[in-house]
Amino acid sequence: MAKIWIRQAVLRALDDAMKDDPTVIMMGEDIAAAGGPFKVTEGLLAAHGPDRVIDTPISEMAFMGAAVGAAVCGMKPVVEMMFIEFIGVALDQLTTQAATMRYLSRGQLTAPLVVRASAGAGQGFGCQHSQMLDHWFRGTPGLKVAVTSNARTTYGLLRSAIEDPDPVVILEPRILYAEREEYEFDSSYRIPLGKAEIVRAGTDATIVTCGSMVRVALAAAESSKANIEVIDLLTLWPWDRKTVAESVGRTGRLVTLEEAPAGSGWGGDVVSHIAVEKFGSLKAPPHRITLPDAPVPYNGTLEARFLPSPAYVAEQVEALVSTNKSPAPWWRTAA
Amino acid sequence: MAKIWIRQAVLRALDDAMKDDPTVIMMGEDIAAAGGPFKVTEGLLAAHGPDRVIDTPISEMAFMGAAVGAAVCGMKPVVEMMFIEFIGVALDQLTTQAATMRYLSRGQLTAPLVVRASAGAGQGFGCQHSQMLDHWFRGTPGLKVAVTSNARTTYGLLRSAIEDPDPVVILEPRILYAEREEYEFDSSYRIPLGKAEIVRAGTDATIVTCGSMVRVALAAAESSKANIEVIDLLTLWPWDRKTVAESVGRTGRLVTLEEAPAGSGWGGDVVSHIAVEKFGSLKAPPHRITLPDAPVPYNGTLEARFLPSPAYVAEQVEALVSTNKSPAPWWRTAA
Amino acid sequence: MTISNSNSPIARREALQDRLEQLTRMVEIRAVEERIQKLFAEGHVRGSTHLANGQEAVSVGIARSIDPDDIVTCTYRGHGHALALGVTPAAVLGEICGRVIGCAGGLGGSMHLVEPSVGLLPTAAIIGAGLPIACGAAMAARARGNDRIAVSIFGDGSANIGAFHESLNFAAIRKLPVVFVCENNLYGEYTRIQLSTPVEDIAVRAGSYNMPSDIVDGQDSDKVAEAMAKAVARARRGEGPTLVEMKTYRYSGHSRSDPATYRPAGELDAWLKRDPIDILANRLVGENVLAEGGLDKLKADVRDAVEAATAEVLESPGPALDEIMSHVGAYSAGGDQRWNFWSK
Amino acid sequence: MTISNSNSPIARREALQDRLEQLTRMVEIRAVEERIQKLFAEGHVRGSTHLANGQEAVSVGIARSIDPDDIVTCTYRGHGHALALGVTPAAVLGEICGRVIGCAGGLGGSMHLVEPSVGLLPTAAIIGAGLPIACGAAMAARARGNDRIAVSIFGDGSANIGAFHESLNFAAIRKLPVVFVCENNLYGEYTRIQLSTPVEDIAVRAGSYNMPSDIVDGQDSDKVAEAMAKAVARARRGEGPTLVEMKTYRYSGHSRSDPATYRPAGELDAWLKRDPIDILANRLVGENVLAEGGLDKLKADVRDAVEAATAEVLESPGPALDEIMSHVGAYSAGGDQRWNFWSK
Ligand SMILES: Cc1ncc(C[n+]2csc(CCOP(=O)(O)OP(=O)(O)O)c2C)c(N)n1
Ligand SMILES: Cc1ncc(C[n+]2csc(CCOP(=O)(O)OP(=O)(O)O)c2C)c(N)n1
Ligand SMILES: [Mg+2]
Ligand SMILES: [Mg+2]
Repeated sequence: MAKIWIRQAVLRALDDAMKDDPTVIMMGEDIAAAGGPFKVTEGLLAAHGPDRVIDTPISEMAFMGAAVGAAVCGMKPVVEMMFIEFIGVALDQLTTQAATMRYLSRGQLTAPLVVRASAGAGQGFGCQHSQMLDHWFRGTPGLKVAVTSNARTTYGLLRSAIEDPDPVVILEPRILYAEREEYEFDSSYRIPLGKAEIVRAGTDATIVTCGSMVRVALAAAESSKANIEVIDLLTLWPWDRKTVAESVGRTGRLVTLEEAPAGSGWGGDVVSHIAVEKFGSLKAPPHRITLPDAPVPYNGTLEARFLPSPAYVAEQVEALVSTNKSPAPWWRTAA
Repeated sequence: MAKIWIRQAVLRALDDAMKDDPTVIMMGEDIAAAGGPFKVTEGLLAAHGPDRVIDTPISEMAFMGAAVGAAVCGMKPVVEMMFIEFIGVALDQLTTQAATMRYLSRGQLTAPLVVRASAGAGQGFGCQHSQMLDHWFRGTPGLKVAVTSNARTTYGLLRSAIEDPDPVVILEPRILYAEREEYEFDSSYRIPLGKAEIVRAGTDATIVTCGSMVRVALAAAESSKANIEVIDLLTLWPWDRKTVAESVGRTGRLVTLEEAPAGSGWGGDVVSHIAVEKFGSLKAPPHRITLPDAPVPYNGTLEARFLPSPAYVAEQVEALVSTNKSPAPWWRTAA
Repeated sequence: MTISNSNSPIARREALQDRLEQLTRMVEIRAVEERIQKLFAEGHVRGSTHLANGQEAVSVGIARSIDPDDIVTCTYRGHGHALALGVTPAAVLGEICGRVIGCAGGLGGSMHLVEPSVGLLPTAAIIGAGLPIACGAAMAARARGNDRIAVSIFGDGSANIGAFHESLNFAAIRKLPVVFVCENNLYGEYTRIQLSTPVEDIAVRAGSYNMPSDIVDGQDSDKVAEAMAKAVARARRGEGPTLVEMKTYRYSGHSRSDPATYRPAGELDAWLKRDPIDILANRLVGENVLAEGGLDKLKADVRDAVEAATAEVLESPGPALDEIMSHVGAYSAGGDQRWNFWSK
Repeated sequence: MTISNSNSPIARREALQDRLEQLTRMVEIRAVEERIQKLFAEGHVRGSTHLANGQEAVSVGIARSIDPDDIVTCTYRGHGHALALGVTPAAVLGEICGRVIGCAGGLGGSMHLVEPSVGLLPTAAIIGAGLPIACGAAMAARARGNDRIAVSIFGDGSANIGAFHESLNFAAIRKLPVVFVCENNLYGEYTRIQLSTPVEDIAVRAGSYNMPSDIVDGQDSDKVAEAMAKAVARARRGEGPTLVEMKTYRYSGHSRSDPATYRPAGELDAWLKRDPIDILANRLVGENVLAEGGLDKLKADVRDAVEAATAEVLESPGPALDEIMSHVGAYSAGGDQRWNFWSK
């Protein structure tokens, strides 16, 4: 097995998809000639040519909308939003146009496009370039949202997204791009959208998480006295209720670990569903570990505190397991 | 007490705010000379002049952003988004620029603007003009979101929003504009942002709702065998945890009634919070009544089914109260 | 006059090469718009609806100049365009009345007409949304090695939204086969163009993109067709997009209940004197295609046909309840029923 | 050369009326940019940072032409503008190093500089965001019955985003006192302007809004100031906005780690021959403001001052942990500490 950078998994997924399906095209700012601001599209232009790997002007609405039009007319556009915040100037095309295409044509037309975006915090990009923002998309009828967590899930989710007959958003935690890990490519490998994975078995509590927080949860579980099960949710919408419910059925405790403030995090929906499904059978209240309700700070010490660390997660889960009460987050007591 | 149209409550709030504070200005499409597409700004131009009541080109980014700039520089802009969907082309200015202004200046600058928008379904405007979309804003650090439900709450929330030192989104259920009700204006009346109201006392279950669903909940409660308490949440972010928790503490059952699909509704956050706070003391699982996960249909019969009716809500709550189990929504069984 | 009775959108579209049919279609559009107004009053129409009476020459002039294979995006003010492109009166009226017979089965409503077989994508209710989508359709055509083009129709007011600018720039830099058609009817909602737009001609904006443009008498369907033919040919030759501005006028207010009191006295009357139907009818008399006074008979015939379509619509049921959940994603659709633009 | 040592942004700004200080400030900007590059290599800078060396004449030319009361919005490529407007080297370097001494207390970082006392709103990291905000600032100035103006600075690549179009149209139709300054440095990230923009001069786009425009040699700070003075005067007279295009060039890549290999051979060298610092220095020698060879001494002095500021920054602590929650809303801020632009 070879070690690769996670950004190479993106590249490999895109390259393989373009080889397998001539209708796949890419659009984005500096993805072609420059190989991408994060080098995840390096070499695609040379391999597939300028008609399929397309540098766009700084016009998110134009190329997001062009992806909708191309998708409706039989192409498979993959759009890169360099930082997910940039879709703030073009959200309409995705959530209002692409997502309603099938409905407004009674199933005759669809917009099978993929929006890939780097997302999340941890590298000092400041508060306008460090959010996950999945809440802008999650729960939009007709749209799917998934988050990658390592090389394997990056490859598996991207391939599935590109093959999906409906629009899909793939959020790629930017901080992972420069991580190296062992990974053997298998070009037939797919992760079905809507399926979660148990990435660590445990008995005391289930942490449901996604993205770069999966590593944090695993590290917390390794170091913790509690025996923690970790689920990588992978697809945030529609999410895998069955896998989560079964796990929580076994462990009796649900913890969500979210890279988002509580007010917009996906954990609300997960907890609200499981609280119903497992009513009366949980050992402890469901518990959400989220970001504080504040913009992402630039300073490194602050940003490191802002994001849940393995130690903090372990501490929170241990408190939950040992007291069966929800521990308070650090920032209420801190302020 | 005089009967008024609810749209007049909007108008009165805006007019009074402009009289009381010379820095209040309005911007939007056809709000001035034409008096507004829904006639909620009729007469304001004549009363306050074209420098304060401003018709804009069809340029949501420009006037949303101009509101940010004017707010930072000491004005109190009130922006009308005719239909809340239109902010899909301008979201950045609100959630990324306005909401971070205070943070990025360490408290020296703020953007105390109000975005008012008509929202919601029920009148056959089709799926691109019928959503609530509060999930685009809710949980954004630095931004508040409230929903009006009648003449009184319209007046009280709008006045508070305009006086707030930070940016606020006010969603006005469009379907209410043409409702008439008894209402006595009191120009000093305010509803503090962040406070919910118990609008009907009951003992068997607490329905937490907002917007045009408040009427539905009240009608359901009237007709129901169950003794239902109804809370108008009013502010969706930050929401009033205390009032909801106390009510559920009394009734032992929580039902959220949301005009949104489950994946994006505010009920996830409410249920996840209350499930923790009231863990072990609830008589029944928390229950969410939401829209189906589908675009809003145009046809009247379908749209009426799509939206929770008083009869459906009563049926759901009665099932919850009598069985202490979560009843299934209609659409799973229907499809 | 039998052509109009065809129920096939493609046949209706192809028929537009016929001179008389061009006039007939304009008369049909007018009649359908008038019937919609009435249906609204009768309580059959929900939400809002945006008539385009007065702008019929633009619709028919465009439709006769492009192939059924070409892709069209347009706005909520799309009844006329849909009819011109080939959608039947019953499918248009049916959609507006929310019936199964409607082109979107009653799920979309007046702002969302659609007919893939003649290239009409779902009309968008968000200003500017159709322009980038047309760029994408043009990209698809080029990628398929095909000489299809895309046409995007929008209003003068829409020329102030960001998507207009981004789309024209995007299409120009990529030399996409798109024709941008601005229907300048002098108003965006209740606002006269001078109050929102500091230039008189939207066409000048093409200069920002080094793009050719044209200003056209939108009341004369032959002039519309002529300008379109030039722009379409240029696009098909791979030379890139054109911005074509149609000077036109809507006789009605912006939407159903708008009495249009914001218009200066005499303005409507002046435009009525250049009615697009009269202009073409007179010309067809000259061409010996239409008998002197034949317009009245034509109008009566069309009105009867529209009345028949209306009756059919009003007998059509609404969509079944399970339609609510049936077209959200592939999972809900019971198999892939997608239109393949490339199967022809 | 004592002027630069002032720690008051306002005093620094007012000092820019002095000829020698104009040169000194350009030298300072260059020195700060170079120091940032080094701080980056030394591991003191997180995220990304966007240098503007080569563009100093634009920054200083703008800053000397407007009042400290005027409002400025600009982008992440804002170090030079911030320094020119009066923000101190320590406040700029401090922000970029995430220290309390930074102009946003280390919460914002390189892309988010701010200084209300000289009219600098937080620089925006989203392309196009600053243009409509400047329109709003101009509206506020007019509403206050004040002759302040707003300036919005953005790049050539940003002229393709929707907000550019909407803002210029909005400002033109309302005759707002705004000056739109496009720094055309020929690249947007790694993309040469010809590949994204079908016109050579962004200035031609003013025609879409019936707005005057100007094309300026951005390497000559006097030419920049001259063009700005005209546009500013027009704005103050209430005659509306102007689009001013500065032809300039960034010597570095787009951001920290970009080696800028996409540039044609010789291009950088050609621009280096018209270095803005040299151009002004030579002129000041002619004006007897600077001694022959005085530039070297000036550079050394400024470098020392920047080194001192850097030392101060590196001794400054990072923000306290509770700063995370202290500036989210009024409720978290412990009282209203807001800047009042109108108290002066
Ligand atoms: C983004 C957005 N903003 C505003 C509207 C509301 N709106 C609908 S039609 C219209 C006027 C459009 O004018 P124009 O482009 O001239 O087209 P016309 O209606 O005259 O055909 C407006 C502002 C919208 N649908 N979408
Ligand atoms: C909406 C949005 N899209 C893309 C980006 C990424 N981005 C940052 S700088 C830049 C290039 C801008 O070029 P230009 O306007 O010429 O300014 P310059 O950097 O040359 O000063 C891009 C594409 C962004 N910040 N915001
Ligand atoms: Mg118009
Ligand atoms: Mg540039």
